[in-house]
Amino acid sequence: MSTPTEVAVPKEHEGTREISLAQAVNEALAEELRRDPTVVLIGEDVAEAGTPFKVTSGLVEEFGPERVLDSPISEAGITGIGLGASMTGMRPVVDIMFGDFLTLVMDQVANQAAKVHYMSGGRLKAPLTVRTTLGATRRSAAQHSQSLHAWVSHVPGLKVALPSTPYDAKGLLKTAIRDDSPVVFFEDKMMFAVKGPVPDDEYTIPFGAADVKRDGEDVTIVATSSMVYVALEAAERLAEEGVSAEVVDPRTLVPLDRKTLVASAKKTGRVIVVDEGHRSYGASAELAAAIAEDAFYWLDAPVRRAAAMDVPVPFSPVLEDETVPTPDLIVEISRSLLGKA
Amino acid sequence: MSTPTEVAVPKEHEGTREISLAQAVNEALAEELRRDPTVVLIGEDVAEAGTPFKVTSGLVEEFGPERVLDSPISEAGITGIGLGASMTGMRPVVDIMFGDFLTLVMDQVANQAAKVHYMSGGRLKAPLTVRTTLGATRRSAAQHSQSLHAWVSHVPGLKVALPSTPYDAKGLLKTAIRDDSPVVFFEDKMMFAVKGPVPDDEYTIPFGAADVKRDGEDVTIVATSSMVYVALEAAERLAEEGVSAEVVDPRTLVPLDRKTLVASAKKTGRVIVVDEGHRSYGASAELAAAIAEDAFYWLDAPVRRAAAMDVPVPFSPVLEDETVPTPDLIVEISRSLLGKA
Amino acid sequence: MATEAVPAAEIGAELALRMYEQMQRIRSFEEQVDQLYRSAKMPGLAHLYVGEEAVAVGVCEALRRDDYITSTHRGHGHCLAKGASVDRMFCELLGKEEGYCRGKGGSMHIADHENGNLGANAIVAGSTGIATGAAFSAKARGTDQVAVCFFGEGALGQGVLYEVMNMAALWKLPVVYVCENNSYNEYTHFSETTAGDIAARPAAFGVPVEEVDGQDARAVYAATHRAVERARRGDGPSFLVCETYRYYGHHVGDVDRAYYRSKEEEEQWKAERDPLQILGAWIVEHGFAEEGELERIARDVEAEVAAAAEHAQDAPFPDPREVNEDVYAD
Amino acid sequence: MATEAVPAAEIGAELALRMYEQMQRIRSFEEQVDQLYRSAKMPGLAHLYVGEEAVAVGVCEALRRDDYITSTHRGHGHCLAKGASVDRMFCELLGKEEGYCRGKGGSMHIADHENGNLGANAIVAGSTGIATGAAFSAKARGTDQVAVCFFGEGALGQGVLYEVMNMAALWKLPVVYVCENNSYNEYTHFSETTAGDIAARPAAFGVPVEEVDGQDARAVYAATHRAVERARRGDGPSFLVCETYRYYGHHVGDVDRAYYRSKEEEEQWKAERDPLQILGAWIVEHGFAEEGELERIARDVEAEVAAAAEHAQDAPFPDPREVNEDVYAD
Ligand SMILES: Cc1ncc(C[n+]2csc(CCOP(=O)(O)OP(=O)(O)O)c2C)c(N)n1
Ligand SMILES: Cc1ncc(C[n+]2csc(CCOP(=O)(O)OP(=O)(O)O)c2C)c(N)n1
Ligand SMILES: [Mg+2]
Ligand SMILES: [Mg+2]
Repeated sequence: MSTPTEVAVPKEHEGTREISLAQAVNEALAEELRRDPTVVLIGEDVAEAGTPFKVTSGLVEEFGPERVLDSPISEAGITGIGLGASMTGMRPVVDIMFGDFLTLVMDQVANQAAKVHYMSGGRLKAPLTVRTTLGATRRSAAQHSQSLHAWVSHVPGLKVALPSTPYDAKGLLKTAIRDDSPVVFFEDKMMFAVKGPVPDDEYTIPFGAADVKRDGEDVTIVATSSMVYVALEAAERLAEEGVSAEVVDPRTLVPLDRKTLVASAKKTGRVIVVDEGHRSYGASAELAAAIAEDAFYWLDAPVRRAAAMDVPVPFSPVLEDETVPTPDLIVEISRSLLGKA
Repeated sequence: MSTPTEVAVPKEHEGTREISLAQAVNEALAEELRRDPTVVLIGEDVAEAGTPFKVTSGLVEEFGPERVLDSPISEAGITGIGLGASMTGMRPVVDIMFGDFLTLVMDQVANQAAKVHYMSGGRLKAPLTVRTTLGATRRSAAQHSQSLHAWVSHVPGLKVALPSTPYDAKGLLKTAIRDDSPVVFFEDKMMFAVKGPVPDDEYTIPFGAADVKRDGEDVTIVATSSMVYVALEAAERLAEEGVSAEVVDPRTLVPLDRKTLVASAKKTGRVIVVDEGHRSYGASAELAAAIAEDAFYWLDAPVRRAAAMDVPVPFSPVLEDETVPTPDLIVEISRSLLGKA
Repeated sequence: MATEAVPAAEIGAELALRMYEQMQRIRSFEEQVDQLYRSAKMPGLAHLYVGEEAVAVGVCEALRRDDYITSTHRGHGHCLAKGASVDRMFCELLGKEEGYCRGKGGSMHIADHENGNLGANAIVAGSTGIATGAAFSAKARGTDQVAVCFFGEGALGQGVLYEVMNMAALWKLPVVYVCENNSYNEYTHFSETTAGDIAARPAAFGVPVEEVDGQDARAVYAATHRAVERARRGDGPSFLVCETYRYYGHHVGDVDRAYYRSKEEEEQWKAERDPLQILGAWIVEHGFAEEGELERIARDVEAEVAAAAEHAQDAPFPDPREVNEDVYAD
Repeated sequence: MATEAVPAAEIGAELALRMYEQMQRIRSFEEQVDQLYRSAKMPGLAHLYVGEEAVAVGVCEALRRDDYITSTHRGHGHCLAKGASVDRMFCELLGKEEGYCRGKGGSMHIADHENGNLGANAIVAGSTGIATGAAFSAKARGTDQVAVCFFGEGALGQGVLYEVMNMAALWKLPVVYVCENNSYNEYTHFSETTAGDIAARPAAFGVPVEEVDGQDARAVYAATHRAVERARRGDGPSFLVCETYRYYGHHVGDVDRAYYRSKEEEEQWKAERDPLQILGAWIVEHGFAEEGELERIARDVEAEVAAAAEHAQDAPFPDPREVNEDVYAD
């Protein structure tokens, strides 16, 4: 992942602090645990260890082992227990250490949590939050580097958030926990150390509201999660070439703020979608297809996709680095879209 | 699902018979069990019961309980066992009764089977075939009606086939079993009774070869699995209106025969993608995006998608029938594409 | 269903007759469902509970209304035993608006949250996590509610059951796992799919087990009562293995069963271990009621069920526009 | 690694010294890995096997080259014990072309099919299905090969383990499940995650269990030998619970461990239950070799390991264009 370019926080907030994305997530969890006694956190090594990423450090000390629970290595089991608790008055946050382990909870998430409200004719609800990770380039190889957000985004009944900044992460996670529907929340494990401004005062960010991370006129770069930084860096470089790129972050894939994406596409007439999931049958396909559907007559060129290569993530750095979108690639695609290549 | 229109078999075959898709699958399994002693069939009620769909009837009688095994209700376990056997000299076919239960085998399929060959630097292989179902309108409700082929199509290392005719089903399943990579094979449970011509002589059908089920000039309808019949019926009706629709069946989503799809799109300039998976983040998004990428300058209108509604599949017939694409819908979309609406 | 759980000791006339009536209600309901299927008046399929009535009723009579249950694809009996009304159930089975799920769930997904039924489930063992989580919730919220998890012996093949039992034992959750062993996983005898001894499994995860005659409502009631008391006391989970039998096929369409079980076996269970006969005989023997009284109960229940089925057939379908409502809770 | 399995009775000089050398090789290898990490010469992380050497070596010495093993995230020891060469392993850990997986697998995915190692696995319990399937295959193909499935006690939390053990017992598959109980699931003591008694679990699924001192290579060898004989005879699966300990952190980056285990505990295991010391003492005691001889083995192995590490650092990376090769086998 490339180093972040500064991303601003909406005016309305008074003071702000620079904190890491990990701290922002930690604050969101702490604040919700504080304000709502029905919130609990369940996961492997989430208590004393604070997770391998140290994201939940300090929570068990403040809220105790009844509300911050170290679980056995039973992803399906803890997700099922979180679901049952959510159906009976609790708002559990289940921690799935690596997004790759979603493979183990798809039944609980897709067949159970996603469908409970609908199948019961609206009588039962499942305010469950599943926190997990995505992202490669950590030299963790094929089973610890996947970005599987497309799977859950394909399941009606689930909401899906993938924040790119500490500000978005905190505001969206608080919204996720308070949401009455199940939410799958993705954090890029390479972004935990990324710092950014976060308001001193309390706030939440609504789902379904894309955020324009940078205004531009010539080309639209729709980017998710850490790919926002790749897009912003590409935009910087393009600026030097006199190309004005707009960077749009959907922030939630479900619900999707189609309006903002399409508006930007209509404005610039050229679109690149950047996502770290595999290219084929991935989230980038839906974003590209949706934009092409609604902005077709405004497009000067086909919507282009930049996504993870369609290969299992290799271990060797020289190979792994080939598999993810880079600022160079985005710049190159932008040039070709503008007929400058 | 609508009643099938006659679909022809390539000339090269001498005699043909009319058999059901269930019989075609049964013949493919029987022939491969006969020719290759390393082929085994493992699944719930696949032996004496012949599966709830009676697709494997007679196999245990011919090949015995060592090669046609009734398993416990352990989808993850049998898929893992099938995988291990495939890595050590066997060619197992694992039967996952309903496609909805793929939720339980995603770790074995996506983290294990799909990655074994790559992670081992090409030294291990996993010639495993996972047979399962897709398709709604059987009044089976939300957990027995899903079409989850988009999930596995998103995983590099897996091949994905979804035949629409008895001829394709037999030829593609034989190819799947002989393939040295893991294959997930989808059969629409509403198509098992559909009859069609199947050659008397032995044959296989290569992966990655789309089939033009009907030639046309004005609009291209790319349809998968049982949606091919919906498309063919729509094409019939359109013909009456003087509209010539081409129906293209990819037959395998991975590998995808992009060339044939794009060629048809360039010819007609108007494309509808019809798939029974949910619309959002589904297979139809990839097909639409791929065509829009390669045929953009030939398209007179945006590629349109017709897919399952983004809701869990409801039980009540009056509701369920609202959720799947129909010939009426395809005709309507075609008209609007042709400016006739 | 009991509002206050009655101590195991005194299974008096009231409880015994209520159990008899509930079992009769389930049987009549299911036979009606079979009729609806045969006369092509019900969409889809259904898995009948006939023969297993004593399990659902014996268990649910030992529960309070605010206790939770989770159910299975063979869930009509659990739903009725926990207090559901036959008319709204028929409406759900026929996909009508008045159904418990407004027709969106159907036979395999009926839920009745007012009576603590968190829903039937079409995934084998699919609700084991939900039930265990409901128990987690009861404990976390400081109530003394208990959760009962019903499943067939086929669910012993699903790993998630062991994952959640392990946590239920570790965290002393108030959950009672009720395994309805009717000997068959669909069309395969459980001995072909289940190694070792069933009772040893929960025990190995620190969950106390009791083996119960699932055809004797009083035995099921008493065993459940013990397990529920234990759970309310904060002593954690229990596991009941109830030996039972389904009289009909795996589902209403499974009529030719000779290839997987013999007519003799079926007849023997019906003749020697019918739960209604067993409880009925005990009731008469103890002078709690006379044959005639039991026959009257049966007639009344049948009339109630017939009327409800009629009502459901005449009831309106939901408005098709409801199809995309209730996907999200907000 | 033995080509012909030696009967448990006669653990003579040759076997004892070979086991000692192999354990020494694993320890030197892992200490070298730690150095590479600390000096930032290795990409990513690694889970060291130091302290657990007797398990991998005791087990693999009782296997034939054509027997299978599946391994875990903590798999270097298994891989070496089954016959892998240190240089190709270092190359894999550094992502070099010469590595066992041409750099595509890395530490958590090393596979060495020529020696029957079907691969390490980064999913806890992720290879339990594979190992059981390899045993299924051996039986189906009519060979007398055996499959060994290594996993940590944390894998007891994964349901799939119970699913496959059930089938291994039902189908009498030649598989030996080897549970390496080092007391910790990452940073959590197993007593907080594991209800009941570990040994009771496989037993409940009809799989015979033996509890073994995982620090005593001879004991592990003997127990494995019994299990393997049983499997080759066609008598089905077995389960070994090996009590052991990891000297280092969960992974190379886990250096501050005080919050989850005490320095005293670590020191005690190293001082009193070190597998090399235990086997070394036994060898000397029985006059199979003198201290000097053992020291020589250690020196030779260290030199071999150091040279291999050097070689790996100089070895070339794969051509970046290989990135999209090997996705499909055809
Ligand atoms: C995970 C899963 N696998 C397979 C099925 C298909 N199926 C439905 S019921 C059933 C048998 C269940 O047997 P058991 O648990 O004993 O319940 P019973 O039908 O005997 O009441 C099977 C295999 C399913 N619904 N879910
Ligand atoms: C399914 C799954 N969940 C979580 C993890 C993260 N993880 C890696 S190792 C580990 C602990 C494993 O403990 P154990 O099985 O006892 O093996 P040990 O590390 O002690 O050798 C965990 C939780 C994983 N790799 N896979
Ligand atoms: Mg059963
Ligand atoms: Mg451990």
